[in-house]
Amino acid sequence: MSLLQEERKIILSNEYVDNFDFAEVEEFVKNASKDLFISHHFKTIDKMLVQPRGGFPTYKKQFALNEFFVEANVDVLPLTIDSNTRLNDYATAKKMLRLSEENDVDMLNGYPLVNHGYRNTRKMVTHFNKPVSLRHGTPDARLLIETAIASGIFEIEGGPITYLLPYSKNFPLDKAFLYWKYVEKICANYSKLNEPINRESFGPLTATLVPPAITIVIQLLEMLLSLEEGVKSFSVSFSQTGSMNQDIVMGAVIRKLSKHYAEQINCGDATINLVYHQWMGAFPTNKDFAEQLINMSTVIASMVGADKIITKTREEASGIPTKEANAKTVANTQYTLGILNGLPNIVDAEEEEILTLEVHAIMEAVFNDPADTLWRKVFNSIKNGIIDVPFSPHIINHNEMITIRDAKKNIRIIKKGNVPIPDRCFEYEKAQCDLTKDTTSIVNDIIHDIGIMQ
Amino acid sequence: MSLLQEERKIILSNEYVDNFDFAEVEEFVKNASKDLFISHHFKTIDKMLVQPRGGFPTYKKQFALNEFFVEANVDVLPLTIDSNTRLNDYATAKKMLRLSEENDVDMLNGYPLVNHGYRNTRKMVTHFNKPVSLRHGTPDARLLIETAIASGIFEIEGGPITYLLPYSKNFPLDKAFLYWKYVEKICANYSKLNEPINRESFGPLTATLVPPAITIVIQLLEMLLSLEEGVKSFSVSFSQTGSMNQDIVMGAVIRKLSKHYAEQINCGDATINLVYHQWMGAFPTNKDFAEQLINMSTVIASMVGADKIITKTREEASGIPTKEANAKTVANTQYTLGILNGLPNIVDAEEEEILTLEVHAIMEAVFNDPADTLWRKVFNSIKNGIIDVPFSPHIINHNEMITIRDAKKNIRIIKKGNVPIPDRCFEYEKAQCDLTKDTTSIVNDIIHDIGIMQ
Amino acid sequence: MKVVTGVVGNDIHVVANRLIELSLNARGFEVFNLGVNTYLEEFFDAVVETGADILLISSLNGEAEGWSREIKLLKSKYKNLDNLVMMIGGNLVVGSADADTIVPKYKNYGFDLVFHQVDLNTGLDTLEEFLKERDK
Amino acid sequence: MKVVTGVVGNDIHVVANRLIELSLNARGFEVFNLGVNTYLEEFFDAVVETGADILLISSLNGEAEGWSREIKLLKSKYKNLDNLVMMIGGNLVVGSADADTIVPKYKNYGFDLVFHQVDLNTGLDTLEEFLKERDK
Ligand code: B12
Ligand code: B12
Repeated sequence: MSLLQEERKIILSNEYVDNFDFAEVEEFVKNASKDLFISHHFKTIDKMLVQPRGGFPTYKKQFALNEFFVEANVDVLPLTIDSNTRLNDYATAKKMLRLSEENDVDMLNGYPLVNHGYRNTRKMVTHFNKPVSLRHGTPDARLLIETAIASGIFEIEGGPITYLLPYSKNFPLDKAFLYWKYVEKICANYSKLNEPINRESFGPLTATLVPPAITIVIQLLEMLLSLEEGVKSFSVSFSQTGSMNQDIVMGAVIRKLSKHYAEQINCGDATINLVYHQWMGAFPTNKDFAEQLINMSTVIASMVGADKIITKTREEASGIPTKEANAKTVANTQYTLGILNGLPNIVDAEEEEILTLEVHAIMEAVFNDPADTLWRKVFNSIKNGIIDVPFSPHIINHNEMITIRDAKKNIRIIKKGNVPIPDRCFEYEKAQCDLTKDTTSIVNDIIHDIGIMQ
Repeated sequence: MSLLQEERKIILSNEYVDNFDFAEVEEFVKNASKDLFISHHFKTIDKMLVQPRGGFPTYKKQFALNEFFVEANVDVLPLTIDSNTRLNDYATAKKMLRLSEENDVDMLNGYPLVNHGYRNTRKMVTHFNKPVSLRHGTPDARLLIETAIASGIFEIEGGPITYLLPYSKNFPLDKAFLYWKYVEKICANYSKLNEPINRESFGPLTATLVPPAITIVIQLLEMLLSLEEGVKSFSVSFSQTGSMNQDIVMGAVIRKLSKHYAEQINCGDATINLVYHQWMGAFPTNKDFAEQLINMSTVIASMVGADKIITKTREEASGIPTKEANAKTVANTQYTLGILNGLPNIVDAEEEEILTLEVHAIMEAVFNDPADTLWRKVFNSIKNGIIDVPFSPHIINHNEMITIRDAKKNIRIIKKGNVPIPDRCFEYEKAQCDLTKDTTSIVNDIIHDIGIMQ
Repeated sequence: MKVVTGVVGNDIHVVANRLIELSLNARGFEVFNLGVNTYLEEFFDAVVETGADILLISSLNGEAEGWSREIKLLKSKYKNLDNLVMMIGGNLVVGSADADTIVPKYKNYGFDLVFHQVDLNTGLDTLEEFLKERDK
Repeated sequence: MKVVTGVVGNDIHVVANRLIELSLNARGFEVFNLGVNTYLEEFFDAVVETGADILLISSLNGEAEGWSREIKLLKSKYKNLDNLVMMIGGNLVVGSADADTIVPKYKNYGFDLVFHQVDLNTGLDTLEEFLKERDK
């Protein structure tokens, strides 16, 4: 029995788990409709795919949500997992699921996939025959991903860095790398049977003043860790920065560099897609304004040339959105994509150059770490602050980097901590900002910068 | 008594008119608050001014509308005139106004300014102390403009071409030129007393597949006819074409050429502003979609760098908008302008060159007309089809030019009629389109192209 | 069959009018298009002159109601218009209202077929149905 | 005056927490920030250790209610917390509800000051008022 098989056995020895019939699952994946594979849609459809967010505890409510989405002409269905499952607490999830089913009140903030099991969930997935994207935030997602793929869910979001630094305070980062390595392997293996399983990284991170260079480096590293294991379809992603130009520059650089680094490790055959998240930071409480913001995000996504857009709703600032609000965003976004034509070709050579230099410098520093494997190099680089994510709640994160917005609302690095931003770039970043102000005004600016969409 | 004074007397000898006290009116204009002059705002405010559309028959309802607008943070108040007044049919307007007042049902599609008179209307204008823009569509607007300025309305939209070709079937074009010459003179005269009265041309024309070259030529000619008479503040305008890139190119070319042609007649001292109309063609009946369209228009206006934007509402397809819907657009547009940052700098040199050549060629043909004055040259050029406006209902218009949209939804000229489009440009325009189709398909394409936002 | 069409009153919205002419021609009608800005007398005069079977009036800017009130009176002054099929479509009120209240009102003004914010082709399909029924 | 602050439960929304620390410092409080993902015991332990006057809890992801139910029981196990000012703010429910129903509920759980979807500065102004009133 291979090591992977042994690990599998351990994961599955869990009283809450479906009794896995791997032969049957393989058969299912082999013969599954191509329509279930987002990787197939990326290849064959020219328009930007639209994917909302959403997950409800019961099968019935999740089914109803999907019906609403299909009615609104969705391209990719989401399946958002509840926070107990994310923490592998299937016992609580089970209890809350039963309460939700009995009382018709939602006692979970997402779909407890492990408890529902793959046999049930597969019925829903194949019924709608649309690609489903798994959205969780789980550091140890091994069982979850086994269950997801067996259910017909062929896109898996997340990664050891992007699902940890923004989502956790204490979970050990080294373990996260190993657990995700398992996920990558599973995805790679199943990818051989039919169309590839698509892996997607979570570029928004903390959605709060994260500078493009940090986001891109993390996207590239999670991509490399995934391709290394044999994944053949990967999506890098980022969320609206607050500056249209910075978004466009980011899009251009991330496309160019993901191709470049994939080729560096001889994985040029993998397909790399670009995903754009509508504004992920603090939303306006005025719901009409929220809709303006959402529409603007769609326009920018088009200018960025994203392959997929992940949407928000007018209710973002108030609480978990209703299915009506969620479906409305999908319909509106599809409409906007249809009427938005004649996109200009935009190139900002100077900004692209600065950003490219920054990314290369950080990547080089990571590669130069003396550790033996890539994941250990990355681990060390986070630990020693070569990679530093503003507003991460995680104890391992350095929190030394400080960013503010310049007059055009581009996010700029004004304190770099241990991040090896080249001198020329750092001077450029600072030159865009007014740094003559005193500390109190700069702090006030940061508070203001977080709330720019409000 | 000067000729102008005589003309004035004739216009005023009309049973529906206020008894004009010109000395008092001059005194009023001289001492009027600078806040009433949009020309003053253009000079002193950096942001794009937001102006809705709107006019109700009764004083009371118009007042209430303005209150809503102010609440929504409007920059410029509109006053849209009803269609009877536009045709100088004050008798019908009076009857319908009375019916509207008595029955609380609107029997007019705008504010019958002449019937209300300047004494009343001025109370409203000075009460709100915001610049008001007069929107009508009147070929003979002499009385209307006298009344408007006396009321404190210091921006006058329209012109002999732009208010005739889209708005009338039979009104004699030569008369329109003469009537508008009067309007320009009046505006120029009053401009000497305080800040300049701003004149604005109506660039949307029929809002239906009008090619950029035609729009720009007409904007430039109305600008020249106005500056000739001494107007010192003029706004050229156009409406969303359906292609973002074409809008941006149009904005760049019209800015450059309006400056150029103003200088040619030694009027370089006049201020030329750029106004952008949110989509003016057929709207979607789905009101949520209409809001997406409106938001997208705002984003494009920002990319065009307009000085003012004129808004639509979610109710455009259904009928005269409620004051609530109208105010909501204003608030939404202001919000979007506030959050839209980091605009890229976009230049499409080839498209700009083609368009510039086209405009120059048509302008030259107009100037080469043997008539003695500019207005007669323009008159002749319209009559003989050197200027040809698609979908104009006016009998004088040639209707020989045919336009369709290319794959990127740019409006392209595929039949030029008598319009002197240079060969190179015409070849370029046609090369963007698929002209191998048969006539029926092309007609179907045109129908489709009219409805692209639906 | 002969159709007189145009846009009533001071209304100058011409786009639908151009499309109506195209569609009627495509459906095999003989079309007399008076264009925009056409007054009631002009419509009836043209019907009489051409011997039209159908009068198809458009209104987009909200004026229709003001004019329609005068139809009965005016029509009574003409002879031989009893078989004339009268239809109207477009935006039939200022502001908005729903078909349930608008249609009966306009039928009362003397129209056989009334289409408030209805797509042109739906309207013309209904016209053809109507003619078939009547001629049975 | 001393304040213990943090985000309750498994909630990892850290942005408000960072701003709260800045604002409290700027207002002259001595701040002990436990950060996100802080359980009730940790809060009370810190209050006892530091001798804090105020406990300021944030909750953003909707977990607050589940935890708050246990406050009275837990607090009764500690001594000398009678003068502790307890305040909570952020998004105090899953989904949405209005302040009229939320505030009394949380007062009942043992909070002196409750701010559902209220701006931070408004909340801290109210806190300062409250302290002034109490110390009169
Ligand atoms: C383009 C436009 C203009 C252009 C017109 C250019 C031209 N000469 O044609 C300009 C800018 C000049 C203009 C001016 C005005 N307009 Co205008 N205009 C529009 C707009 C945006 C689109 C109209 C259009 O071309 N649609 C495309 C065609 C193909 O569709 P359609 O006209 O709706 O026709 C369809 C149906 O109605 C139907 N149909 C039409 N007739 C018939 C008949 C039958 C029998 C049937 C079955 C069907 C049918 O078939 C067509 C295809 O499906 C509409 C709003 C909208 N619909 O989005 C306002 C609109 C029609 N205008 C309006 C108004 C008020 C005016 C003005 C009076 C004032 C103003 N706001 O400036 C002036 C008109 C002056 C006058 N004397 O009439 C209002 C009417 C309000 C109402 N009814 O309550 C509208 C609805 C806008 C609004 N919400 O305020 N307008
Ligand atoms: C950014 C963000 C994230 C980031 C967080 C990064 C990080 N580590 O901080 C990411 C993407 C990782 C994230 C994850 C999740 N999020 Co989140 N997130 C947001 C978002 C968009 C902005 C939050 C923010 O930073 N605001 C800026 C700060 C400055 O404002 P604030 O937090 O609202 O705080 C203000 C006030 O509340 C007040 N305040 C706060 N505390 C106190 C205390 C007192 C005493 C007073 C007076 C005032 C006060 O002062 C602040 C300034 O005015 C909000 C929605 C929104 N508000 O727009 C959702 C939101 C808070 N998230 C939500 C959820 C559900 C989650 C997830 C559980 C699931 C998911 N959707 O992925 C996970 C969380 C996992 C977990 N264990 O908690 C929900 C909560 C739903 C509810 N309460 O019903 C929201 C409302 C979104 C939604 N509509 O679904 N999220």
